[in-house]
Amino acid sequence: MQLIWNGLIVGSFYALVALGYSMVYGIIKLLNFAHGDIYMLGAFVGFFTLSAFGISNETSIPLLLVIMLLSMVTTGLIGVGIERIAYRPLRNSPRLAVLITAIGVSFTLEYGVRQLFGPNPEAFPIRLESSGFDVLGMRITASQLVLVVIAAVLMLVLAHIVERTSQGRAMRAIALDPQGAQLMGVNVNRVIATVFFIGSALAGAAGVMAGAYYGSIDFLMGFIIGLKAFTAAVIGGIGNLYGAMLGGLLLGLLESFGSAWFGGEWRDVFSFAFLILFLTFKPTGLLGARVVERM
Amino acid sequence: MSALLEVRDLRLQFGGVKAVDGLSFEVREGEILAVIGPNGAGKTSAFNCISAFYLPTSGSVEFDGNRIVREVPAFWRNLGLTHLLQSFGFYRVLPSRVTKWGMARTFQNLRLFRELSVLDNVKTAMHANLREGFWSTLLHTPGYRRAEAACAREARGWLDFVGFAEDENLYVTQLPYGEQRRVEIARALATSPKLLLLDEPAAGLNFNEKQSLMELIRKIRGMGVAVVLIEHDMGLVMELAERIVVLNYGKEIADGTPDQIKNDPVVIEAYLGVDEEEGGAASAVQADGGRS
Amino acid sequence: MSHAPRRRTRLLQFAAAATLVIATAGCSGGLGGGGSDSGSDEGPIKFGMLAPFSGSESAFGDYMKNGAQLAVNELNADGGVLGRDLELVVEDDACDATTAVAGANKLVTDGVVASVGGYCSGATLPTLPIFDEAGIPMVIPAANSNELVEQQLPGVFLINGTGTQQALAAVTYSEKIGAKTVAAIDDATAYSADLAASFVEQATDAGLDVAFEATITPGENDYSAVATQLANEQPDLVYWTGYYQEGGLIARQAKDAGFDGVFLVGDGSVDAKFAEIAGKGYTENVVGTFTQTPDMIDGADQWIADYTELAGAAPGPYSTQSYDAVRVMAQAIEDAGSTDFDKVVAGLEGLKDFDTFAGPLTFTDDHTLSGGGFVIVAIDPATGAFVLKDDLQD
Amino acid sequence: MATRLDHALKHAPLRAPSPLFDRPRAPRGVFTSQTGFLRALGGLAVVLLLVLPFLDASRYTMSIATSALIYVMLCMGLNVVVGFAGLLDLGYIAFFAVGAYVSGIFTTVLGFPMWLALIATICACVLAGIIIGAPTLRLRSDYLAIVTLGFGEIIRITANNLEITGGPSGIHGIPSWEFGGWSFDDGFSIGGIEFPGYVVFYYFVALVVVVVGVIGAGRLGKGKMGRAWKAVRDDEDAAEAMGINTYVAKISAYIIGAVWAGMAGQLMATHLSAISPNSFQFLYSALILMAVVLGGMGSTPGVIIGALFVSLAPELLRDFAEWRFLIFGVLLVVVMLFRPAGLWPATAVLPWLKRQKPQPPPFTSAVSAIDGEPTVPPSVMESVDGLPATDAEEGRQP
Repeated sequence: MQLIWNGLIVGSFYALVALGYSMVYGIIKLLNFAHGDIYMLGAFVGFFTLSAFGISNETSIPLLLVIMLLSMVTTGLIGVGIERIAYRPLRNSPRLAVLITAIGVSFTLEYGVRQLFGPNPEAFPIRLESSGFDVLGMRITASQLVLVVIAAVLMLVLAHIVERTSQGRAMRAIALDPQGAQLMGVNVNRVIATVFFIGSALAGAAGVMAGAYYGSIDFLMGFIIGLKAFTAAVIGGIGNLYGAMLGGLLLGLLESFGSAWFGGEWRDVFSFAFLILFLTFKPTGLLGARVVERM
Repeated sequence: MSALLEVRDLRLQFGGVKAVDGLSFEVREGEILAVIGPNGAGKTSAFNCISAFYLPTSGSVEFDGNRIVREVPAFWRNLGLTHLLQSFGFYRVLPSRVTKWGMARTFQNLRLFRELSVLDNVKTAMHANLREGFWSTLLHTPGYRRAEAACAREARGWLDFVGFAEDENLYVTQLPYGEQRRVEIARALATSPKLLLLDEPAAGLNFNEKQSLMELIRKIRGMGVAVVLIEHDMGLVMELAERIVVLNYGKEIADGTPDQIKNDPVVIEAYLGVDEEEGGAASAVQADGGRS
Repeated sequence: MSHAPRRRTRLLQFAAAATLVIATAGCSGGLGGGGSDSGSDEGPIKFGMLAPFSGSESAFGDYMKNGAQLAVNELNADGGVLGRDLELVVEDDACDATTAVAGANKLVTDGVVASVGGYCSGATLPTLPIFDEAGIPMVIPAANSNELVEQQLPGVFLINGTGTQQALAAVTYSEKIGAKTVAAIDDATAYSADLAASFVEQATDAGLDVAFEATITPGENDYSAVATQLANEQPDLVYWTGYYQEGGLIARQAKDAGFDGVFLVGDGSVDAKFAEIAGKGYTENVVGTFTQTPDMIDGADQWIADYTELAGAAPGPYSTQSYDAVRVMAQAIEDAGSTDFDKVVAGLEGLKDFDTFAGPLTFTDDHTLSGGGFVIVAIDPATGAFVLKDDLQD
Repeated sequence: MATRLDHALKHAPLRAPSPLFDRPRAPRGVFTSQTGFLRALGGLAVVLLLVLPFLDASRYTMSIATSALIYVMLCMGLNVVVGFAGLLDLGYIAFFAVGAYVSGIFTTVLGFPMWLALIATICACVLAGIIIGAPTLRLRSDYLAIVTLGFGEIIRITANNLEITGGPSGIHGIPSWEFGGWSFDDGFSIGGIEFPGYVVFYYFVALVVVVVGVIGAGRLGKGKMGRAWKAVRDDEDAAEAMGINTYVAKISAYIIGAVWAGMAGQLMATHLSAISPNSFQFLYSALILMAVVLGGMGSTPGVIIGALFVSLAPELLRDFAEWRFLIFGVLLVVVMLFRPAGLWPATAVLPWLKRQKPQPPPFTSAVSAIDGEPTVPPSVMESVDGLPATDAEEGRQP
């Protein structure tokens, strides 16, 4: 039981980050390596603003929400900027080029932050008080509940945007057939920018939440979770939002059980091995569209 | 004249779309066959199935005594493992194998190797019948040198054959469009085919280029190579083809000599009738694509 | 194509010719000149220090550098060594073997006569043969994996207590607080794994029953798995041998999960950041094994003042060890009366009760500390800093 | 002659009519032909490397020079995978690790001599290449990237947690090469010049890396196999249509890359005499990729330059160690944006040779006028002809 709950907690982080991955991939077929670092950036934006106001060891949830919104906007804009500067010029060039650029961006973000805040982990100023209580064999803390609720809300909002709004329709159109959408008068650049904004904002939010929940942030925190989030996106079927959410939670559970059985040091091995097997046998993921049989 | 290529009841389905729907025709040795039809008629899809790039939903394709479409045993099909098995190379023929059997093709939108020189593009096509091993390459043995020399000689021969006039060391992207078309045909020929599939070879060519293309195709047929071409340019087709197969909505609606086709009411109704508007627009689009 | 080999052979002949010419010319520093690696006999005596200044461990590099620099300054202030000034040459090892080897070779080339560096065991190991071959004695201030001395190279001395000794301190403390069951968690780095292993070993010998020994992957955030394990097994004491970042997280998550035993941490985690990361109310029963730091010793305020003046920051982990390393090495050279390898080694071996922060120092036969001088520290709720709790002397 | 030439080709039913006119032979000589110039350049480089120890034989110089050469070897290997075959491998360092660990274990734990370890290393790397490549090479380029990355991490973590690999502190005390009683560490002296062990080893590495690595990879890249790789990189479907089994081509490239990396790893293990897992982090995979991209994918001289830059830069600016990765990251982006083909592109033509190449004659038809227009992605074409855009795009572009 406890394992399941732990898995869900981690999974909700993965899911939030995976959503951004999945959206970006779905729309411009780009594996945005820098996405995990946006997550890290979100945490640091929160850290920076808070320490700028000299706040520390705060525990109020409203303040957390404010900060979260703030860094969501910031990271969103950063995401758009990255797309504009690094990715848009390369939209028609081979995938390899764009991928490498993405890696470059990721390095730049990570070590840029390292230069700004130093290599040592920082303690996040907002902490959620976490008095634990037991429910049917699981130990649940208030902070975990807050976390899950926020994550759920964000995902619902996203789902609404994609399903109901015209922007969302445009996104899906482009994902299906960019040229076609363009012919239909969709402003591709603007929609792609929107996608980057939303994706990055979600990652930023996840970053702040991670900071508040775990309490420690460092400039490499985005790397591993970026990989895991991608794994989650693939498992769920990349390009498919519900797939991303599902994949995130699934991966969380897998890891929780995996590290319980094989021991923590093998946890990454476990999830990567799983990813590889998965890709080998079902490259389209759980909810992914089935591609036509061809060579 | 026995049949070189035999297509029986070929079906290809993408989800709901029936791209090819029960197509059957055959190609005899050394003839020129044209496959025509409005856009979306599934011509290219059929080509892709014949050259084993797509795995058709059903039907059989036999080329020079080799079966190109393999049956997946019912057992696996029922288990729903068809896709998996075939993606791992079971119960299927790879296009490379088909090429080795002697079927070469060109692509609707030029698909040359952009970062290779013209000569290397053609050399690449001789991969299958070139005697070079790992060690001989590493050690530059005399055998390797001979193979390379022969390969280059052969490649130049083909370039001359298709009337390629530029410097063979240029990168294909430096060539004008017409020349790129020639190189692609030379490349296809270098695989020493018995059957040559040309997918809209005239797309985006000007009048003179079309003339020389027709001449070239006749020359190829003259070497005993059968040619199947998809083409929108009616003039070229009528002048060149000995037989014409007309597709519409993935179905074959007519099969006969140019004259028969010209006067076939079904064809006129389905195709030529709308040629003014649709065909025109269509060839415009094709021309666009040709420039990739 | 066909003429290619001929050209190449010609080139090689040319190469050979050129080589010979230059060889006979015998440039200085080149092979012909037989460039010597050993330090010169005039000018300042150079001490080399390899420490991480980039990479994840880079924080400790500065602590070590400043500590050593302070010692060098003091020694120079009262006349230097053998009448010559000391000079500290610092190189980055980034905790990475490749970088470390390059750095070590650079030090050797720069003509250092002694090495007073070494933080990461994994990066220090490959440098041993280099210094050994160049006849340079090493006093290693921080790195203390047992493998360092297993090779029994004559010139290798550890002045940071080895894992064995720290583990002993941990076990002693466990017995002292009457713990029955203990557990160990390491972060899969050389030193941490080493320490955890020898803790488990000694604990078993001491008759304590070891609930489990876990390893976590550093650099992540979620350690709920091991936290849950702690909550379920409920050992009286758990020994965390890794660094403070993961340490703080685990302490917090373990308590959230319902673990309420003693959380003992190794010296890698003894840092004020630990309390910050763990957060308020998560540090009551956190204690650490550590060699004494000046703020734990009466009358060391002056030293702290000096250090702070020099570094512009308060001393941190391994500042004192580095400080002592320089003084130990200098003393040995003074005793030996020269910088000759064998004499200096003899001098180091001959040191008797040399006064260091870790107490009187005498090297054992395997060139480690006799005592180790580990004490138990606890977190001061007010400042979050670690303060002396129990010197384990009784 | 002609008959022997024909024999060099397997029997093929259709033969080209012999060339109608003789095309001008490619010019030779150092400054009149590309290959000639590059060969001369290579020769010059070799000479300089041979001379280096006579100018400065200090341990530091020797050790960074050796590391630099090992990097060159490594990058040549990755160049085969990424540059020639267009397979983005983000876990390439894993093969390096396999090489280093296998040789380390064979020599220290099992006590074999180094030459046996070398053979074992090569076998192990071929095996690793197959194990990693076989299941994953069917994946699209970006999936492949992430999967290789995963493999890299798996190898590292495994090495970090196993007993035989010495756990986190790795393996130390790896012996140098020795033949009979004589080991490289002993060194030797010729004509009164003392050759210390590390210098001898430097020579050894220089020879192996420069000659075998560079020339070998270059030759493979020029031959039949190399053309197949490049074809797969440029257009997988077209390559398949040319009778190239793309899967075989890919995996061969992968295996060769693995072997090159393994040999480099073996040399590194001998050079450092100790190896530990944190020398094999993702960072280093990225660094090597960086070297290849920066120099110019598929271009031997470019990759060498890139390798030297990546390996020497951190040493030359040790004081800026902090900034190194930031700089690299920015460089990657900038290079991709402004010089996507790298510093010395594979398609580069020596400036003074450019003039000699006849430009295509002015073409007057409507077609060529729009020749230079941006590519219309194939998806349009396919969809026009009734195919969904998705499948036609699979794995087409690297």
